[in-house]
Amino acid sequence: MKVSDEVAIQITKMNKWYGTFHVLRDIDLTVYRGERIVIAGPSGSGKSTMIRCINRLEEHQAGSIVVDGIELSSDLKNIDKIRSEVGMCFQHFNLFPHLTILENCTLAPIWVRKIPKKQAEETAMHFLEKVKIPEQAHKYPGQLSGGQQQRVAIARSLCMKPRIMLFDEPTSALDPEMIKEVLDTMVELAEEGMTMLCVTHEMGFARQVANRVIFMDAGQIVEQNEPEEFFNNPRHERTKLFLSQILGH
Amino acid sequence: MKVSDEVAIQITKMNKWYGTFHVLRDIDLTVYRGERIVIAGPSGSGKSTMIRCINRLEEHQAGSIVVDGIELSSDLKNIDKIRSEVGMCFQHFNLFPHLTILENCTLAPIWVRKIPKKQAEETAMHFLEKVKIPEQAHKYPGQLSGGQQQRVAIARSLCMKPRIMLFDEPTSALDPEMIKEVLDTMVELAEEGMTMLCVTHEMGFARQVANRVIFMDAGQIVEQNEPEEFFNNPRHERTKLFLSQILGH
Amino acid sequence: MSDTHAQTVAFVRDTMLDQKDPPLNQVGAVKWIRENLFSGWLNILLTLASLWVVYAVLSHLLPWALRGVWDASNLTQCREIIAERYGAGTSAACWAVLTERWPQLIFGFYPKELYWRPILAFLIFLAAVAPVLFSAVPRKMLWVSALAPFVLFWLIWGGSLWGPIAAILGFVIGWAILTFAAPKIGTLLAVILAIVVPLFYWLVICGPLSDALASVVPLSLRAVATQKMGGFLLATIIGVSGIVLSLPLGILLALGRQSDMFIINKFSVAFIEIIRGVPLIVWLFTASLLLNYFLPPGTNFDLMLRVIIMVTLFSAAYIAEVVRGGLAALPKGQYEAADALGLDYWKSMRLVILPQALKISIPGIVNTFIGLFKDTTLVVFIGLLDPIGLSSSIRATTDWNGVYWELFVFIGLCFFVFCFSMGRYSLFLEKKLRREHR
Amino acid sequence: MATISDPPERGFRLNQLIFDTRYRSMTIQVVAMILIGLLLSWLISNTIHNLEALGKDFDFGFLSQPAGYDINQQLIDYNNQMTHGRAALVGILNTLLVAVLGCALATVLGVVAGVLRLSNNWIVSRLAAVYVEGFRNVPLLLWIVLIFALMTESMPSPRDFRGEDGSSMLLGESVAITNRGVYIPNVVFSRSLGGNEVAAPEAPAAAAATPGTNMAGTYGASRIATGGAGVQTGQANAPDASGGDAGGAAAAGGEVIPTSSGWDWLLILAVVIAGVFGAKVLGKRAAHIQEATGKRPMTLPLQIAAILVPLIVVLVALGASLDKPELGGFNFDGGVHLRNSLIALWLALSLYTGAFIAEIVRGGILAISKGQTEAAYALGLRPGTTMNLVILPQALRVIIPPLISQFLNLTKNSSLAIAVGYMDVRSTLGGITINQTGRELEGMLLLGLFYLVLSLLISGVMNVYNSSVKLKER
Amino acid sequence: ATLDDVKARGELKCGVSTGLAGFSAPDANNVWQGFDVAYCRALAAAVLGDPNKVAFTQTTGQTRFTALASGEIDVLARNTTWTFSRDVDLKFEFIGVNYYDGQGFIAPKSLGVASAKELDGATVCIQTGTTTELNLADFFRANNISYEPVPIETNAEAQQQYLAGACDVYTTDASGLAATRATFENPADHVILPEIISKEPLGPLVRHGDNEWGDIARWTLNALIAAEEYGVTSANIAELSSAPTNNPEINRLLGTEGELGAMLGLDNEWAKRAIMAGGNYGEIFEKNIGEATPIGLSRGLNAQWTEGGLLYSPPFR
Ligand SMILES: Nc1ncnc2c1ncn2[C@@H]1O[C@H](COP(=O)(O)OP(=O)(O)OP(=O)(O)O)[C@@H](O)[C@H]1O
Ligand SMILES: Nc1ncnc2c1ncn2[C@@H]1O[C@H](COP(=O)(O)OP(=O)(O)OP(=O)(O)O)[C@@H](O)[C@H]1O
Ligand SMILES: [Mg+2]
Ligand SMILES: [Mg+2]
Repeated sequence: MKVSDEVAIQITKMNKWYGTFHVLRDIDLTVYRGERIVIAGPSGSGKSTMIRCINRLEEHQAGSIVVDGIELSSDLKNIDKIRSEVGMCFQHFNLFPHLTILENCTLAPIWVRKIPKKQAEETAMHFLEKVKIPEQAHKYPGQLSGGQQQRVAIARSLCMKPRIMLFDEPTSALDPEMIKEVLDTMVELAEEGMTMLCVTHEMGFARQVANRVIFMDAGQIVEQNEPEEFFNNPRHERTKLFLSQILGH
Repeated sequence: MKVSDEVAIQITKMNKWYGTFHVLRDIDLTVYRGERIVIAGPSGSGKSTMIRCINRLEEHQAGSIVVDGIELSSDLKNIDKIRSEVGMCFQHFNLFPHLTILENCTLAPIWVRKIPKKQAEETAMHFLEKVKIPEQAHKYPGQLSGGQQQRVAIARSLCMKPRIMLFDEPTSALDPEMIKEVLDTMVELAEEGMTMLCVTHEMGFARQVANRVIFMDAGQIVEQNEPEEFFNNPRHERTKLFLSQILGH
Repeated sequence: MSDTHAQTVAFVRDTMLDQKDPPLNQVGAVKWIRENLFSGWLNILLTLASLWVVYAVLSHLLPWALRGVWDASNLTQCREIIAERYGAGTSAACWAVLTERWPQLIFGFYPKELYWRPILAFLIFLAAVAPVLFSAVPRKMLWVSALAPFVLFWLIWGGSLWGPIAAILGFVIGWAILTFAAPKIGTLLAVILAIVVPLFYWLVICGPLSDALASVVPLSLRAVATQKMGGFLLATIIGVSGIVLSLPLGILLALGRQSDMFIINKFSVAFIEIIRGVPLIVWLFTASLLLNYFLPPGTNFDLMLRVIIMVTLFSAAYIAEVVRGGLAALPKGQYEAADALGLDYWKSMRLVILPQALKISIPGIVNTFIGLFKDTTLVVFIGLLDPIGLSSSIRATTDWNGVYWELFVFIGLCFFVFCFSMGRYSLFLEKKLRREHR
Repeated sequence: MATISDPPERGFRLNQLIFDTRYRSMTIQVVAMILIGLLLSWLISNTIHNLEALGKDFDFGFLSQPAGYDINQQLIDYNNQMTHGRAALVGILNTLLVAVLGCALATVLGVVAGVLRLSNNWIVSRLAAVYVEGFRNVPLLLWIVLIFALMTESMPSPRDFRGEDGSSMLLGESVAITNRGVYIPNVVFSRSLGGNEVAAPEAPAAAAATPGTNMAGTYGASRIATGGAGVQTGQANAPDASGGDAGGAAAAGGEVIPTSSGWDWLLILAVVIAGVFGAKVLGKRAAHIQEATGKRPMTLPLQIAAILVPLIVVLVALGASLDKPELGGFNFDGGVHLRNSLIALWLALSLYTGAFIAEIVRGGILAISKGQTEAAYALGLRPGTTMNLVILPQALRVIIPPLISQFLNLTKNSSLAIAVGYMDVRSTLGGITINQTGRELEGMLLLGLFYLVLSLLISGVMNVYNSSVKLKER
Repeated sequence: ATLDDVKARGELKCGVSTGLAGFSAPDANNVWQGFDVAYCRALAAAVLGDPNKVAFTQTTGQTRFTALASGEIDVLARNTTWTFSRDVDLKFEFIGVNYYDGQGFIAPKSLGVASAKELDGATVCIQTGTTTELNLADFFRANNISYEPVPIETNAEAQQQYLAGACDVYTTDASGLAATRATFENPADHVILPEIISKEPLGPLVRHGDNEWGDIARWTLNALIAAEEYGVTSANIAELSSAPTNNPEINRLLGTEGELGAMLGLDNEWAKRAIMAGGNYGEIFEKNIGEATPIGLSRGLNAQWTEGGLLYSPPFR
């Protein structure tokens, strides 16, 4: 697991408001290519919002976000470019129920990357094999279990060959047996050196693959550290409290 | 925990089809009064179907089922008699959401057994105390946790003073903490000598209270034995495979 | 930790940041206007177009409505007043027709000195539906709902009080059979008896009995003939009785449609589909032109009653579909649990299934009612004087010949207020149900 | 083991009819059957007795008697000497016409209003809401009457077009909006397949005097109305305009009077269908190219051309020209006359149903969770592509079934034509015919059957659609 | 029998139109007024002794015959044309003519039309469900000219269409035309064309088969007409009926001589009450539709035969 010096994401003094509610306050974050960052924090602390700002599902109102050297502004072209570089997995998978698994995976490559269908399907099958469900390619999402669906969602993002992957609580809607399937897939991804930002409460996963854990509270980054240090030796009061709750049971 | 010689349920060469699909094949089973039987088996093996045939939620097409000396036929009177002798708990509790807990428990005694309301309520309170939630009597099911709801469901069945209780995966829809509450209640029941048939994957429960474990696969009873023998010394290949999976994790 | 960047690690915030106000252009009216009205050229275009539409409509409508004349005894006089006030050729409303005729539009030809009766009836009606529509109202009030139909009937039509009382007695008999005889003779038989005996009672005994009672203790209100009812009173009577009467029939049809008994199922389906497949106006013409053919020679009851029968059958088909939806929305487990407890079909329906299914169906029933209420305007084509019919009659008098918009505006507004609020209510209920279901 | 006592096989007992599930349902059904039978036979015997008492019989012979009344709007040839059956047919076609027109416009209005209601432009979404609530909560009948009145009151009458300072026609003197309806140009052909009349040079006025005559095509849109003379009186028979060889007459010299016949319109329809088909093929080809190379060629202009070019060619070949309405004696002559009754009914039905459709559309779009859009955006899809490939296919499944039942409602509501005197099937068969012949029973029966068959057809279509798009689930 | 039903009910059920100025319309006090209504009141007075014991049922052109056939009403006094098929085929009995009418046309003066024969290509408003549309078809067919019919459901609407210019001419019974024109803002701008294209004898009707009831209805109408002929008015009727006069017809009519009432199954003062209800035919006419009213119809054909009209009551003997 190597981390280069190249900067993948550079967030500077980013602020965001919902109406008058200040959700994100002066976020400063630099992510290097190949880093695997886990973001933790209590509910409502702004983790999802931050992640969603990175591929412009939400608009930030102050500060700057530079992804892969492109600054996120309201310029549509930049947004398109960034979105095709950054893959995202949602808590509720959000597969397209009217398309087969294979079609779900080839949709974006065909229409965004303008790749011939045949080639797109080959790529898709490749990634479906990687997430271990090639045999489901011609079923519909409704026919799969939750864990399988989430793995399809990951494969769907990978088909766009993104350089950065964002995960927003990818396992929290799953039954315990299925969580493992998905985490395994993510670990595998991490081992291949994908740059990853992952909001999750799976602390086991954080220990195993993250090289940095970021703790957020009340819209701010309160603490960040290597996983070992973070778990064994939290410094901020909020972090200690949070960890005691999370690891308590 | 004593088992008498009296036959509670006698199933002979019972067969059932769903359309052309043969779900239950030549089931032979004799349950003695006071026996506590756990039924296990892979998903789709016909466990639920068998249990549901016993109180005629499903109709069998060949063979005979005799419950408490009454043969289950299409005679409505017999069906009514058997149903009021046999209590049943479902995986999803199926409490009536528009009635309070107490009303849930007194409904059948009042309308089926024609017991005066007052007396029915006393009985109901008695059983609610037994399942340790007398204080919830005037709430509605929606206000209780899953474990509490399942205990109410058990109390509701008990209010009909059934001689036989059927359980269909009573704990599989519950969160881990709640499973224990419900199992405790069931253990207590078992100790009082109630004849019980229970479909469950809780092998701990099986070891603790069952005096027979039945293993089903593909619509047939593949193996039956005392729990100790069953777990330690399974004989059939299917049983071995199943036990390895179930106990594996 | 060779793979970690030293400079990125180990950040701990010492001072927590406070909530700040967003930049000025991100809040308040400025932002609202920018985002809601003028974001992008398409939006600007739309905004301008809409403003123009609003202006065009209001600039015509407002002066006309506001300049309206409220006191004049006929159209000519009204036109003179307008010409006098605003100059000849000004268009202005003659609201005077409403000042003079609004009681007629609302009550039809109901005797003026008896207006209190429909008004009281309406209040009682509101009280009666309250427990059905609002779960906060005490359940005891349901008794009011059960008795209301008889009281309302008596209040509106008048006549002897003993008629409704004798009619109620039929229900009491049915109920008594169900509760006392059922254990002895079995439910099915009891149900049949509970239907047949009251029917017999109503057809044969009820009339003489109430006459006899009336001759002993005459308790009566002045009778008002159906021909005297018109306007919104008529619309409400037809709408409400249509819905109320169609409920039991609709429920039976819904159960029939869910039944796996072939004949009953097919009969229900056929009934529902035939009724729904043909426009209401055709059914109304059937009521007015044909119903007498189907009844024994010599029977003949008034048009409004025939219309109510037809409307009842019509809305029963729609209610059946609504209730079927409610039944289908119940999880199968509820049916099974009822079975497993030993409840028979009718008991499980009455105690477990229907109370839940009907609750889910209330929004749908309210919507059906709105539709029906609007459709009562169709009775104008068979000669009943609903609000629209009355407006034609009013225009047929020499005084108000030629008055047009004022009447329609009034009628339209009345319908709008009523239907809109009912619609909102059913929406609210749907949302509430959705919340509770989660 | 205790004894298993096989219950003794007893013979059939009577109480099994009630207590045995196998027989019980049979019993109930037989009883129900008997009751229903009794009810029906009671009704029928009452009817027979009543008919007898009134001295009437049950006989559909009246359908072949002459109707005696005129119908202003005819899609097929009709005059008052034709039969009641024919009049009913004219009414049926009129019903279908307004239903089809209404469904089309209601869909457009509904989709537009539904989408506008979701617009983030406050004032636009408010306006759409006002439209939706206003139309949904006021009886349709009132709207029909209001719109009808609005059209007659606020539009100029044809005589206002006379003189200098009168109203003027729109679009280059080709469209006249009057309080009798809207006159729009008709397309006529100088080389009509149905054959053209040749005006003898010395008597051009003769042809003009009977403007309706030469337009009496067997069918076609031009028959929605013919110029000023909608109703041909019995004697003024139109010459039979069929027969393809009559086209040769054009060569016979003299001035050719442009006309249109059903054949022309059939040909045009065929060409348009072929064009649409061609456009589809082009679209398919584009999809193939995209599959192969990844690049999707621009097809929209080509597709439009595929439809338009053949159409234009055919129009030119037929010698198409516009027959503009002109102010004649009392009315406009020539062109197509869309009567007020049709327009008012059409508008009111569409606006009313459109309001319901708007809610359906809005609901359908809202039913697609925000997550779908976000997922599509996160994959880099553009908003337009997201709409086409992700949102619409899903929303349509939600929208179409209730949409079709709205179509059904609209069709049934078209029977309110009575309010504006539009001659639909209820007004002809179920109105004047019944009234003139006194055949209520037969007439209403036929009328009911017509609507029933129509709605069963529509709901049949709906069921087929529903089962074809059902989402696959576990 | 209908008479017994009516007596038992204590109320006469009378079918009228939903609203036609001068003939039947409710006023602001919910009381029906008009020429047709007056006949119903007279009949009620004759049979029940009280002109107010009438329940008016509104009927449309479509529903009127069924209402009568089904017994929903006892008598239909809605301006209905007496035709062969209605009398014979539809099984009704017209009991006389209370208004001799004919179908005519009204047109704006500005149209410059002097005769209906010049109406080639005109747009014509008609009320549906009446004989009017059949007459119209016949007329245009006979004259070999074309027209565009605009069918309308009610008179009020037809009138509005006509005024707005949505049709060139409006055709209906001449009485209706006059009534309609009377309510216009500028009646003088409209002409009633000279052609009367049909005979429209309007009269009340009852069901076939109940001849006693038919007789009562018929002779009530005749009594009103005869009263005018003999000069019996609501003003002098009290005096004339207090003692036999020297005109035996009047005496028989008013019941001071003979037993005509008993023959009808009523008492002897039936005709007196009928006349007192609203006056004799002439009075009713003048009060509701005569020249002094906004309707302003002249007697024309509806004058007594002695004055050149067609009203001719058979003798009371
Ligand atoms: N669209 C919105 N409008 C207004 N407030 C919002 C919106 N979305 C989120 N918020 C608020 O912003 C805050 C941060 O939300 P966010 O979803 O980022 O939290 P989170 O850290 O992801 O929490 P969780 O662990 O529950 O997902 C919360 O207080 C939330 O209520
Ligand atoms: N109503 C039905 N119609 C057709 N097939 C059915 C029906 N109900 C169940 N089955 C089939 O019958 C088989 C046995 O089902 P059953 O529910 O008894 O299995 P089970 O052993 O209880 O499984 P699980 O552990 O998943 O509850 C399954 O293959 C199932 O698909
Ligand atoms: Mg979140
Ligand atoms: Mg199961």
